Amino acid sequence: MTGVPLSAYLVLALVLFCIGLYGALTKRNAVIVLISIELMLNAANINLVAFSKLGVTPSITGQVFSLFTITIAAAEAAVGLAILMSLYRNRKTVNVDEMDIMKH
Amino acid sequence: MDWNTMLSYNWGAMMPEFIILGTAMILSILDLFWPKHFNRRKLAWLALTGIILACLSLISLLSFESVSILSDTFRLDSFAKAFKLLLLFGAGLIILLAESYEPQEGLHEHRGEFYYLFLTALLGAMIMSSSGDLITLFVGLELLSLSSYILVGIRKHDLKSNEASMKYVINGGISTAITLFGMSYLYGVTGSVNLAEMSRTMAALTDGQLQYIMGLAFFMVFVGLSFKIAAAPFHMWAPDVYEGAPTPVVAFLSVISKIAGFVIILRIFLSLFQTASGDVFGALDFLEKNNIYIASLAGLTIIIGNVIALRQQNLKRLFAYSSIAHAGYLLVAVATLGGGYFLMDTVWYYLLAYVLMNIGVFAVIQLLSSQSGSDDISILAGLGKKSPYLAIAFTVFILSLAGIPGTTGFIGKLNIFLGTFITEPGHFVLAGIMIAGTIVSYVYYFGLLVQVFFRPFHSDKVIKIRSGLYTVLIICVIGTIIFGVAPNLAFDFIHDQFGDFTDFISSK
Amino acid sequence: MMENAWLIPIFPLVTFLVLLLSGGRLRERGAYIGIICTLASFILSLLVLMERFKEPTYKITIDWLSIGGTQLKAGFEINQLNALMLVIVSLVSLLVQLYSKGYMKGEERFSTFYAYLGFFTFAMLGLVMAPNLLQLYFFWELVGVGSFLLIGFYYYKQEAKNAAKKAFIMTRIGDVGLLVGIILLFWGTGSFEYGEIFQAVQSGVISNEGLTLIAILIFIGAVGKSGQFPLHSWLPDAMEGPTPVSALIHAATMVAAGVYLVATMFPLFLASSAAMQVVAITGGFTAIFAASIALVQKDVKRVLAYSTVSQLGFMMLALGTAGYVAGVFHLMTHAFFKALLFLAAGSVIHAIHTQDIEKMGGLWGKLNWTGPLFLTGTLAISGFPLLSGFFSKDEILMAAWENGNYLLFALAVITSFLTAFYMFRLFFMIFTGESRSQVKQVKESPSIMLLPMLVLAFLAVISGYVQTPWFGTFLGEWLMEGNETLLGGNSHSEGPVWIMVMAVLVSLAGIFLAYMIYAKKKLPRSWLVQENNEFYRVLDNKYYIDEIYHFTVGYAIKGLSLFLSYIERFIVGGVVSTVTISIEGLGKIGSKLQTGQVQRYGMIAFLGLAVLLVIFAVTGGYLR
Amino acid sequence: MNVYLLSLLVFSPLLGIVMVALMPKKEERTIKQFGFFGTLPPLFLSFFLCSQYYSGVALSLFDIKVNWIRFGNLEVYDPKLFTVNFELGLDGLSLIFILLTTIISSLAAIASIYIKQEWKGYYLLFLILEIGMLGVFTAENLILFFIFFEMTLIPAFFLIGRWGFLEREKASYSFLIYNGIGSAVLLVVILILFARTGTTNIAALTQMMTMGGVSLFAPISGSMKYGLCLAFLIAFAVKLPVFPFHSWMVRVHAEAPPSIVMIHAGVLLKIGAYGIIRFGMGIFPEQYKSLAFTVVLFGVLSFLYGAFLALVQTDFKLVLAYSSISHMGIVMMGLGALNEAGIQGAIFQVISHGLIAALLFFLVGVLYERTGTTMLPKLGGLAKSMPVFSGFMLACGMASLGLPGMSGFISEFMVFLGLFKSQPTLAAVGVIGLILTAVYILRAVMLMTFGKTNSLVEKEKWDLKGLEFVPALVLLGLIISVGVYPNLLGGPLQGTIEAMMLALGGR
Amino acid sequence: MTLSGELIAFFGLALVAILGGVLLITLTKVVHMVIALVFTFLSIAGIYLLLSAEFVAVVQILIYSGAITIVMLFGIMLTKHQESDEPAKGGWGKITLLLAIAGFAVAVYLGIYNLDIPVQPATLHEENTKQIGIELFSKYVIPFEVMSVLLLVALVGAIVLAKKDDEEGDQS
Repeated sequence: MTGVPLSAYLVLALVLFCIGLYGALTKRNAVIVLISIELMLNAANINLVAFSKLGVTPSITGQVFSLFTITIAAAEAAVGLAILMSLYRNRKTVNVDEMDIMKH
Repeated sequence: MDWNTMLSYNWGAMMPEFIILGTAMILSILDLFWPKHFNRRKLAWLALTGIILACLSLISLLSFESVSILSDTFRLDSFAKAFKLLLLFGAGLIILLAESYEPQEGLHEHRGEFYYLFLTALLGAMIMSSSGDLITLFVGLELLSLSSYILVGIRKHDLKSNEASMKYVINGGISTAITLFGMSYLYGVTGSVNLAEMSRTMAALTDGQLQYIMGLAFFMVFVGLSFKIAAAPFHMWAPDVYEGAPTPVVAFLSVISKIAGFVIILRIFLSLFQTASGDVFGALDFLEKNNIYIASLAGLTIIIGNVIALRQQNLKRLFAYSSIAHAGYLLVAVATLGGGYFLMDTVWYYLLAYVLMNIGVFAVIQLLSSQSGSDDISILAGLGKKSPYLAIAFTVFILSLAGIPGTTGFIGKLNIFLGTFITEPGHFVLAGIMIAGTIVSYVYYFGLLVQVFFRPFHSDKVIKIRSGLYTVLIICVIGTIIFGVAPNLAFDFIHDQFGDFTDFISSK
Repeated sequence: MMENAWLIPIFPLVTFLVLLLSGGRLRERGAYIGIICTLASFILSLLVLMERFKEPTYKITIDWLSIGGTQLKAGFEINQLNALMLVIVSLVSLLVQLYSKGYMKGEERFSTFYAYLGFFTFAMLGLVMAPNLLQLYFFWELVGVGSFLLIGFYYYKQEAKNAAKKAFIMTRIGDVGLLVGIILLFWGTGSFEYGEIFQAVQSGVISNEGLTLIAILIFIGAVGKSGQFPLHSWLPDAMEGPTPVSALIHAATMVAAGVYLVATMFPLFLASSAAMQVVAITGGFTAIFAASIALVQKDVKRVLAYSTVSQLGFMMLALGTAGYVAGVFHLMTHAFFKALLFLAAGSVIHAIHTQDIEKMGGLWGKLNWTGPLFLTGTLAISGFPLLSGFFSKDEILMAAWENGNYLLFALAVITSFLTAFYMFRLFFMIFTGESRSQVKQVKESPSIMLLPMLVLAFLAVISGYVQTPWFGTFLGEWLMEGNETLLGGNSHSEGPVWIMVMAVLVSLAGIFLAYMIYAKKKLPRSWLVQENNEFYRVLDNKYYIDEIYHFTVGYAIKGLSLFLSYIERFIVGGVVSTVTISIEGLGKIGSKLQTGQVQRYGMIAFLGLAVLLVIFAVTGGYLR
Repeated sequence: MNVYLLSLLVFSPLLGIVMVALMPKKEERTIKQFGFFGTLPPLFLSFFLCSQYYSGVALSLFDIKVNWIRFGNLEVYDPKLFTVNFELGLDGLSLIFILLTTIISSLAAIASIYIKQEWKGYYLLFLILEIGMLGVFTAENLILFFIFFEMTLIPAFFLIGRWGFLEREKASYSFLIYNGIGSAVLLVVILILFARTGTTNIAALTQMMTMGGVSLFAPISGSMKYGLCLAFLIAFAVKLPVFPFHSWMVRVHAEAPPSIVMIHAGVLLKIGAYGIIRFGMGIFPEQYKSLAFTVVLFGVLSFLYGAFLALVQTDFKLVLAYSSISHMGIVMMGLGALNEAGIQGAIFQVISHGLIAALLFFLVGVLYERTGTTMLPKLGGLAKSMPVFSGFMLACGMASLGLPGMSGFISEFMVFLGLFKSQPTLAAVGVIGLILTAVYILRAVMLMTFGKTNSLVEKEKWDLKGLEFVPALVLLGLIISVGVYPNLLGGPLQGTIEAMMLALGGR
Repeated sequence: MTLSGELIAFFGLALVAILGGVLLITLTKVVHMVIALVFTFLSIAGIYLLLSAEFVAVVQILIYSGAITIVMLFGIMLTKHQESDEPAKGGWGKITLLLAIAGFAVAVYLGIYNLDIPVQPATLHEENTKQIGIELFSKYVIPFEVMSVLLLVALVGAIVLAKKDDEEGDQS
């Protein structure tokens, strides 16, 4: 059975990770930043699932791990958004680069 | 898996966690149902009771052989016991701090939430310290992180608090992602998430490529986790978050969260990388071969923490940098692995010292800043005249942080140095950086003392100390001095109870 | 008696302590304590001297300082030379203290003055009695301090202050040389004790060059103390002190210590002909050099001071030409007549309150006692026949002649001419001609001042007879007794008779010339040189020695100090501030990076990761 | 009893601490009295020890050793490994330093009458400082030594920074940082030794470093020994201080309250010399020997450098500060001479300078109290208004420039005696300093006491009085007694020096 | 490498996923960005299917493409976003970031581009959900329970932070 090689999935994950990272570090809108972080977590999930099937000793554990990850990511997104809400209520902005009253 | 197998596990070993969890639940329910006018401050005592009970149950567990539940997802080994003790001790002190926390604006309407979020965070940290399973560790880490994100932002009408938590969550998310990415590779290389199994696989690894990936994973996990301990390169959030967060939360972040960070780093690294083969011949250990990286990061952390602290005018920021520096000192121990003889007791002792002195300092800061409504270092001015005992307590903490003999901080540093020098070749450069950093730290630490003793005070408001804070101060002062003068109280305890932490990895 | 000789210096020390602790409450009564104590010392010294005529050298020591296995000793020794010196010192000191009772009358810090005198006497006696070089050095410096205190007695006078400082520092330079010499000698011979040193030197454990070096270093000490060229210039300045002090310290005792030192260490010098040469040349040069300056000075005490320098040069010359006895002999006679001269000069000053000889004159009749006394001293120093100076100077000329160094001999002869000339210039300027003084009522000094002068005058006249070509060379024989080989010299130098004749003629010529110019005024004062002449100016300014020092050594030290303080500020301080600035700069950069931009934070963290990974990839060596 | 005597001595100032601490803040007189009384127990105990020594009791009887800290869990190898004991001990050398400490502390406590505020804090810190100093000189292992060493640092920091003159904070910082660096270097050396040998006991280390012992861990290589020795020297050179590490000390001398400078110049600086003798020379004799030239070189440099700079200062305190540098140069020269004379001279110089500097700074305190200045151009003619003071000043100046009959001479003489044997060239350069010393001391002292009376200092009845005579007379008396009969001090030292010479391999 | 259907599917999905990511970066309107990312999430779900992780794929679709995206959109709406997200002009910063990402990517790529472990037969796709369930409730009970606490925390936290306080409501 010639499937897609492991490396292909890994490279895909890597690319998505990098994109997510770039997004998280450059986008001004905090929502996008949060969602970019989700993308990074997703990239990790791809790794986990790929290793789960094509790794050294295939096992279901990777998939279980990824389920945990997805849940955590969701929770994190929720908390992140909640924080953003309270911030927005006080500051009326969602731009991360305007959050700099504390520095140096 | 049937119910009987379930019952066959020694759940008693998880008693402390259950107690904390239960307390958190009770608190949340009480908070929900108690009338609004009810002073939520009283919940603190309940939380404290929970922590004390957990502590007591943990102490009763000390004599147990190491217990493993559900293929290591929970392990009560000596490592876990030792560090959970620290965590619970620190948490108890911080709860007392929080009880006395009276900011000029903010917390009152969410005091209840504060306590149980605090307990869940603590639970996360405890899970992190007693699991031998990557998934559980990760979940514990996230439980801690999520709880602390919320804690940081809990003064939600405070601009700084909002901003701090936003920064914290963004940086935390990125760090989580990086950590997870690294963990996914670790899983890939070993095909398991059980640390013991992984360790065996990794030790037997001879393929260069897999070793390389292992290395990549190592760095990702390390950098990701360095977020938790606020070490370079992932330290920059700390000053801003510390500045914005409520003081007890800062104490929490700088103490509990940091301990938890070290716990997980040690867990993972000692389980996995210390025995992992460092080259294709399996002749070298991975950490042995690559400790230069951790060492450089440790050095960098020390330098950054101390040098930038020099310029700080805000107390919380200053202590943020100071805590960065201390993370650096501890990383030195990690990087050198305590020279092979001094790792665990060094880290444990130093963290104990750090708990005492840092919580003490934050107690003083909390007291002063909530009275003056400012965090500027000038609020310390004239403390020596106004309240000499408070000033002396503060001095003790500062001296300990600076590593002056007679305090725990000194013995802690001494232990770290022993580890750096005992091997051949010794880590002289690292030790040099550490010592230079210590000297630079004198400048800002003693700058604070200059404020305390040499400067006149501007307001002669009488300083009122709540009993909780009072207790914290007394415990911290006494601890700092006692463990500094007679460190063997701690050393003997840890050696008698935990020996050399030999049951660290071996699974049943 | 000799075993109790240690009491001799103790008496003056008691004076010092008592007067110091009494804190000025004794006022002029302090003088009695001083005088009584010194008298006790003097009597004891005399007794010791008497006893020493009969008995051999007495020496006793105790352990003073242990250095490892080496024990350094302290104690005292009574040999011929220091028995003699004890008497001279205690006598002169006694006389000066008597004199001061009158001279210092009315002085506010009268008892302090006596305390200082006591201290000085103690130190000088201690120096003389020292059984070893270390102890000698010990008192040597104390003597310097005594001198310093006395010169600076009028502390509020700027000149006194400077003179005291200068005296201390210039002698200190010599002292350091001496110290180094002593130390080297110790390492060469393993001892500080005279006897052991001389034995070791004789047995030749030290190389010739080493000996020369050591001898010269020791001689430097003597040069400093005895005001020899080039360390002479403090001595004339020291005349800022009270006049009795000049008589005691800067004529009779301390300055003679240098000569005493060379005499004591004579065997060492003898072992190195080069060192002897240096001593002789320095002495000879100093003699004529100082005499020439004395020719034109207008301050009576300065003339006497330069005369002292010149006479000390004479003594050095004598020692340098192996005239051990001659040197010591002249030391003794000079002590008497120079002390006399100073006291007499003091008496004059006391009478008319000036030291400028241009403002004196015509005092012969008015100061009935002082005049003749001064004349006695002047004659003695000029080498007028049958006075003490005549005999001792004659010995020196003989020694120089015998040594065969004719140039030095010539220098000595010329010097004795000059001596006679300037001394009589002084005498005539003060006592003859008409009065140029503002003080109309000139009063003779009280008898308490005259008595010491009389004693000294008596001694100045007769003390030469202990060593004459005609009545025997008692002094020389006694000094040499038991030490002939060591001292290597004769008890008496033989020379052609014409030397003595010539010496007499030369000094008479000097007197005559002075008479013609200053008394009879037959010759104009510009007969020799014009006042505005270059040569005259050079002499008047003492060969510009002070200026040269000021512009060379003084400026060099000051310059170096300033240079070093720049180093202190800019280099030592600079390094420190560079470090602090760079650390602070680092902190500044670090905190600049902390922009408050959360994405920046994440970016830096990630950058750190990337760098680590890249380095790992490049150096890890895992991938081939 | 004997066993506890030393601990009793070291911690006896605690009595005073408790007494002072119990006093209400405002009780100026009582606090001052109690503060002074607090220094008496150690004084008497040290006298007692001294009398015991002179009556022939072996000093080793007083040693005490109690297990204290055990690092690591290495019992499997050897239970004694990485154990730090609380061990105090005495030998002739430390006995002398102890005496110096107790005497000067008591006198400085008297001199503290000029402290104007916050007496309570002052005396508390003062007494803690004394504990630290006493501990330093009795500690038998390096860690203990270091702990006491740092224990002197912190109180001194506060004493300087709180009660000093105008620029006090800067001075205290400077003090802290330089000494911090010095002690950091020291700590590194101590810990390297500790980590590599598992012990910090001085005797055991000496044994191991000279004879070579079996090390369980990584051994200490030859070149590392050089490094460690050098680091010891540097650490203590900062404390001493030696050019170019001196600038902190100048500030401290200028800015600290005079009574603290008495302690500082009198005892604290001496820890540097003590350390070099004990550790640099004691533990690494071989290496020290080959570094001796450098030691002497820096000694000569400091000697001359300090002297030249003292020449141009206008503040008397600065003159004294540079003079201290210069005098500490002599110590280094002696220590580098590597023979009995030199080392003994160095120790003498340490003691002697301790006494002289203490006296000088006591006088500075008196002067400042009366005139409010120590600037030389503003002073002059003090001999008129304060003749006794001037007398002491002059005597002290003379002592400082090494006048025979005073302690300074003995030490300088022995140092040069030793140095001319081993390093004649450097010694010859060094003697220039003797002249310069005379020049700057006389310049400064005479500018103050001689000359025309300055309007600032005209007031009569300003002279020393009452209690002020005690420190002045005691110190001058000691200076002179040592100067007149040096064997007083030389006796106890012989044993230590002999042992040292043996280790250095003969002379 | 033969071109199998699986491969084509992979390439297609990968392309969409990456495209979504790229669009996330390049688009200017915030809502568009989120929508673009939905495609990515969906295609990742597809990838999971290819990896015989059906359950995970479903969860992915439900949570990411569904829940999270919608929550995010709500977030955007609630915060009255500026329509467009103009990236700040941070020239050097961005270049450094790109360099760092490039370095990171290359370093990791070197490790994985040819990492092909011999495939061992695994039966993950058979009763995938059951396998997961068994695993979850036998081995991973504890993390699962901790997870529940975590979700509770998130819930409480979200309420605490996002809730409009009464008094504030009155003010506004």
